[in-house]
Amino acid sequence: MFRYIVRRLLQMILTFFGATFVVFALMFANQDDPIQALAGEKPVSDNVRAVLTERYHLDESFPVQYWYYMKGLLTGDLGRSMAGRDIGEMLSGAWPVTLKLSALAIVVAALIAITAGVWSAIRRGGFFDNSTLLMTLLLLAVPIVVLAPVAQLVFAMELRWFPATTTARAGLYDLLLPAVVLACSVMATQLRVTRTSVVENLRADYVRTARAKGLTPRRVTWVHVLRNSLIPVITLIGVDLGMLMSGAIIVEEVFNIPGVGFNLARGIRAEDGPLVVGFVSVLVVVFLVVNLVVDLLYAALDPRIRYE
Amino acid sequence: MSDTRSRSLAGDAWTDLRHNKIFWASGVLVALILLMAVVPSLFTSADPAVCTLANQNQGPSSTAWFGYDFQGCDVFARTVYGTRDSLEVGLLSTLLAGVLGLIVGMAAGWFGGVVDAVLSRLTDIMLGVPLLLAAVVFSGRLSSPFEDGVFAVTLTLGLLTWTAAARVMRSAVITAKSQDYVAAARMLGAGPARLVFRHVLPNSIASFIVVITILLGTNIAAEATLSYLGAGLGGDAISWGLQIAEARNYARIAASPLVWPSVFLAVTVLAFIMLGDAIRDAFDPKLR
Amino acid sequence: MSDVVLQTRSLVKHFKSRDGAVRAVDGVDLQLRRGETLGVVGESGCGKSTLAKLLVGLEKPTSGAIAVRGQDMVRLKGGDLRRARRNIQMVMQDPYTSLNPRMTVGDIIGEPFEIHSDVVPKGKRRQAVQDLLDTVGLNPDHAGRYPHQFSGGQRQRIGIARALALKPEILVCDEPVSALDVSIQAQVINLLERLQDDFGLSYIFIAHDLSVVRHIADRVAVMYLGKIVEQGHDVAIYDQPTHPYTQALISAVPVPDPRLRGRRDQIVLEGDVPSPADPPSGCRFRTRCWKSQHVCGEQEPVLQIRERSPHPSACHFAEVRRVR
Amino acid sequence: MTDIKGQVDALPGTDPRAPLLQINDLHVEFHTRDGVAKAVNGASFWLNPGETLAILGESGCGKSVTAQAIMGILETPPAHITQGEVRYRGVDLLKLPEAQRRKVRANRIAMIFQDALSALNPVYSVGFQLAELFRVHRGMSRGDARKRAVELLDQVRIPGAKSRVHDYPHQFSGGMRQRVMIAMALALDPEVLIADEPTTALDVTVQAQIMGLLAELRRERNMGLVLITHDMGVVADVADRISVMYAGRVVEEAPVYDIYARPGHPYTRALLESIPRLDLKGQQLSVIQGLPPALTDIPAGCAFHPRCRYAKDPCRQDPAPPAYSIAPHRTARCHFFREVLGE
Repeated sequence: MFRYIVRRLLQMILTFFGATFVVFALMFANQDDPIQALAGEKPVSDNVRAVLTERYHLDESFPVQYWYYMKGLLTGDLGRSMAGRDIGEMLSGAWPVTLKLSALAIVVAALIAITAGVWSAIRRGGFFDNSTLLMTLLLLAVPIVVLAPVAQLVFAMELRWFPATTTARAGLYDLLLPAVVLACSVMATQLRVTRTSVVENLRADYVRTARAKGLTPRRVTWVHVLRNSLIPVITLIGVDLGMLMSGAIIVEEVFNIPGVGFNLARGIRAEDGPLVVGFVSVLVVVFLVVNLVVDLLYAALDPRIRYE
Repeated sequence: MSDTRSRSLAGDAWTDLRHNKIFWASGVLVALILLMAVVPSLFTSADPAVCTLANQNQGPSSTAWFGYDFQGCDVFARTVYGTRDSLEVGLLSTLLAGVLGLIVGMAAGWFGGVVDAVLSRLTDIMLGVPLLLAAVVFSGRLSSPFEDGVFAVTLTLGLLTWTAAARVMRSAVITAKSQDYVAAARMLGAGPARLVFRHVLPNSIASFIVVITILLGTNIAAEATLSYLGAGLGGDAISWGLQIAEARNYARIAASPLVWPSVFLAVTVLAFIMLGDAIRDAFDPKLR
Repeated sequence: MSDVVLQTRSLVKHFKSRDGAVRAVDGVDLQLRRGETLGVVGESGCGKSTLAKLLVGLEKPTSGAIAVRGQDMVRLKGGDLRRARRNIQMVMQDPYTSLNPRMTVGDIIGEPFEIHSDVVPKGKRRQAVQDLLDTVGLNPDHAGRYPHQFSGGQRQRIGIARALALKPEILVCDEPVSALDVSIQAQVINLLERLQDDFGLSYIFIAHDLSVVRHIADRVAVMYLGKIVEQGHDVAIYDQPTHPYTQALISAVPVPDPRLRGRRDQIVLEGDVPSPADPPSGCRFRTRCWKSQHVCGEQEPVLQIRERSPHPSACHFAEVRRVR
Repeated sequence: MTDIKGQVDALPGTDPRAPLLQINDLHVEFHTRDGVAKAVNGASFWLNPGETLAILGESGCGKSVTAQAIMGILETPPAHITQGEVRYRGVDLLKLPEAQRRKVRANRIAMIFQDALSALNPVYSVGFQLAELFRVHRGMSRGDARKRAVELLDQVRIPGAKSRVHDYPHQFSGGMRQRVMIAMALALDPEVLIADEPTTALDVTVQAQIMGLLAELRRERNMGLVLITHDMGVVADVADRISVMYAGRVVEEAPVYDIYARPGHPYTRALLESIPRLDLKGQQLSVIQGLPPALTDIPAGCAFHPRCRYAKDPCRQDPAPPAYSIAPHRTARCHFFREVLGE
């Protein structure tokens, strides 16, 4: 177990440096004239140019710039956005509502995906199974850019069941519609993986043993099969966080939720390079940490890993 | 054993596919979409670039089946013409991702050891950056607002989405490599090229094809998402994502400019995912 | 000694693992003569399958030598090695995984000719494949079929045909019948015996089923934890075993004759085989042996003819005991 | 112990004088994509307390399916029991409601499987999996159940039972895992134990240990043991009676001594002759030509006729040969059993 944790930690550190390097390199490769980009379409005076060059270390070589970037990231100093605001402060102001939104989305997605997945696996080939299969197909096919505006139009504007937009202090109910939309982006794969995994496990020999022990079908499914089946699903939930982050950009933008994604979307529209890179870097770190936690959870579920 | 015809696994899969309604439905859809991308003028005589503000937000009519949008452009024409850029980005980026994934996955799986360790870490790193986040940083629109962005978005998606294909290929190659028939060929003195192309590749390609088919769908969706955010196609490009982004603000006044590109996008993605599903079922019937 | 076709000297294979070296094969000397069958028996983990892979070149030995007709296979390189390897082929255990499912049977059996293109000229390969199918008792017209259209026993015949394609002198059979049902086993064993007579083949026959080995083998080597503990003619091993492990192994095999029930000298061993990554000092069998004494932990017994063992036995206290 | 069982799991209608287990004309079909596979086509046999009945046959003969049908753990669909009776002490288990059927499992009839590694749940400790039986069937507390689990591991002679109870299946060796399976099967003192190829995956020296343990436990508890195997050596060593199965039918049933001395069905005879024997060394083994039939396409008449050297015209026509009584306690489904016996 200890060995496993240490190995995963070392791996994460490596991935952290690699991933942030990728983000930085992408940005670096992408800029022809970052100052002009910063200023938009206005002409830039030499004076301003000099100040900006100084502030963003633009005259330095790639490794030196990368060094400044890493130093900033590790000390929590993300610099200033094009509009002159402190990116760190913007983030700390934005994250609570995003956290609430994504936590809600994860719970909604996992609850529905796991229960429906187990059910359709047990009744495979039945009506419920076929309709969930159809539903997952539709969910997979409808990207969040389609789902979010349409859901807003139908459920918030026309039917008025939910508020169309929210504030930073949104309650759980206010966030429910965007959270469900967000959940939809990951629910289908989670459901399918759960179903496949349960189907496979229902065929396993140990299920036969459990039945031969005279256990009720309910106990066989929810005690014996479920824990084995959850192992791949848990991993997926970690990976899906990336999908959720991407989805949050759209959902927060559509529903006007002033969270991380909302700011990021505005940054993208405003072509605010420092803001985008700063936000993305932090999100990447969060993603990696969550996946580390997921891997540890994995070990808790599967003794074969714990005792390897 | 009763029939004397010889049946290969691929042959079996094909027999299976021929009887699969989902395969035919998605196949016909894909063919139709491809046709629409290649010769859009077959489907509409209207010019998508000709917009008259006088037609602003007009409802559907016999000349413009889906009505006109806020700019007074023919929604149907724009939606049909939008197929081309969407598919171009989807196909080319998937091709790029497929080639990268195939090479990386095969190399990691076949050579193992240090090569595998390095390539697997690289894959991990790429997976450590969620697709859309990396794409918004990289994609051309951040710095060059005046091009149509097809090349930039294709490159971005291609470079960022090979990981899934590589992982699948790697594990398939590792499984195939350790099979006894590979050992048997090696024992006969077969060289690495024969082992890889005659024994390992044919036995590991099926799951790769499935992943690629599904990736095609998701990359088309990713393009729309990027375009929607303003980090994808732009300039004079026509994209479903752009259409959705524009139409959203006027959705309560005119829903059709929002709905139709959405439907086309969803149907396209659906067609490719269903095709991938059907192929998977044919190659791996035990999981049905 | 000119009729010795295969000889190994101090053959060693260690695998690296996290817990140190796994000593899969740890100093094996054996000889195989022309037309002879050497049976290798032992329980899982004793190293018999690794030995087979070493012999046919699927694994590289850590040390030691393998001589085929006097040529050291470990030192040969390039074309010489390829030519030398033709002489020693293998029949694998699992008829389901040893044939490429995407190739027709004709392609599978013909593949050796494509790799060694000088053996059979291109125009005659089709005929050669059909002859091979006929030799192993399959319908030559079925060359166009795929492996999954055949039963386990038929697939094992395909594997044998492939191994025979290059006209080797030596066949290493690694558990060739253990995946098959009893009635099919007999068919394959008969085929192997017939081929041996027809082509003058020499067999290394590796199996865990002692009665099959007794039927087919002229000489038998018993392996335990990477070493040969006893070696001799089949009669010597089965009727006058001198190593305690051999005795326990033979006595544990059930005899298909209910009249012998309760009248056999049965030795039931305690415990499991120790890990080959950390074998016991001295004699490796001492942890499960009822004869074990102080000297067994101190001094490793050499495989040799002893005072009370007329054939080579690696036990300080070797002594004939009839166990059945 | 018996009175506890009486209270907890009373099974109405049992007759102490009836045979412990009696299978009558059992038919099981599988509905597959290639058609209906008739896995069991009228299997019949019985079992007395303290007795070992071996069901002998090659892969695909229906012996495992029969065992699972007795236990009631066949997956339905695709499997369907279309006909027959499974009587335990006179009660037809196939007619019992599922809740009562469940109480028969593990309490009255228990089963062990071939591959103990996959038959044990990988994510729970063996202690949990053992204790589960006492908690579910006996309503014991966690602590008491755990105590009983340790006792059981001790009974099947697992060294250091007290600490090993916390271990997971993958931490045991093959032989030890099969002991855990046996402990689990015996936990609730069943009267019938069905062992499906219990030693096939094990080495011979370990096989000897496990068979010895099974024989001892059977004697101590006066259990009926149904041993399902393809190994004629193991059968000769432990069985009292044998039922030989071919293509889903019991083709011959006889006491063990008789069957090895004078087989009454051509299939049994051919099987026995195909075992390598010392006195026949250097000779060809006698073989059974051809292959067992596909279960979707079983030949008319006697299913063995295409491979049989005694086959004549009546064998090729329906109905299949009846179970001729060829001697006291012996039956064989062959029209020409006299020839086979060598009379």
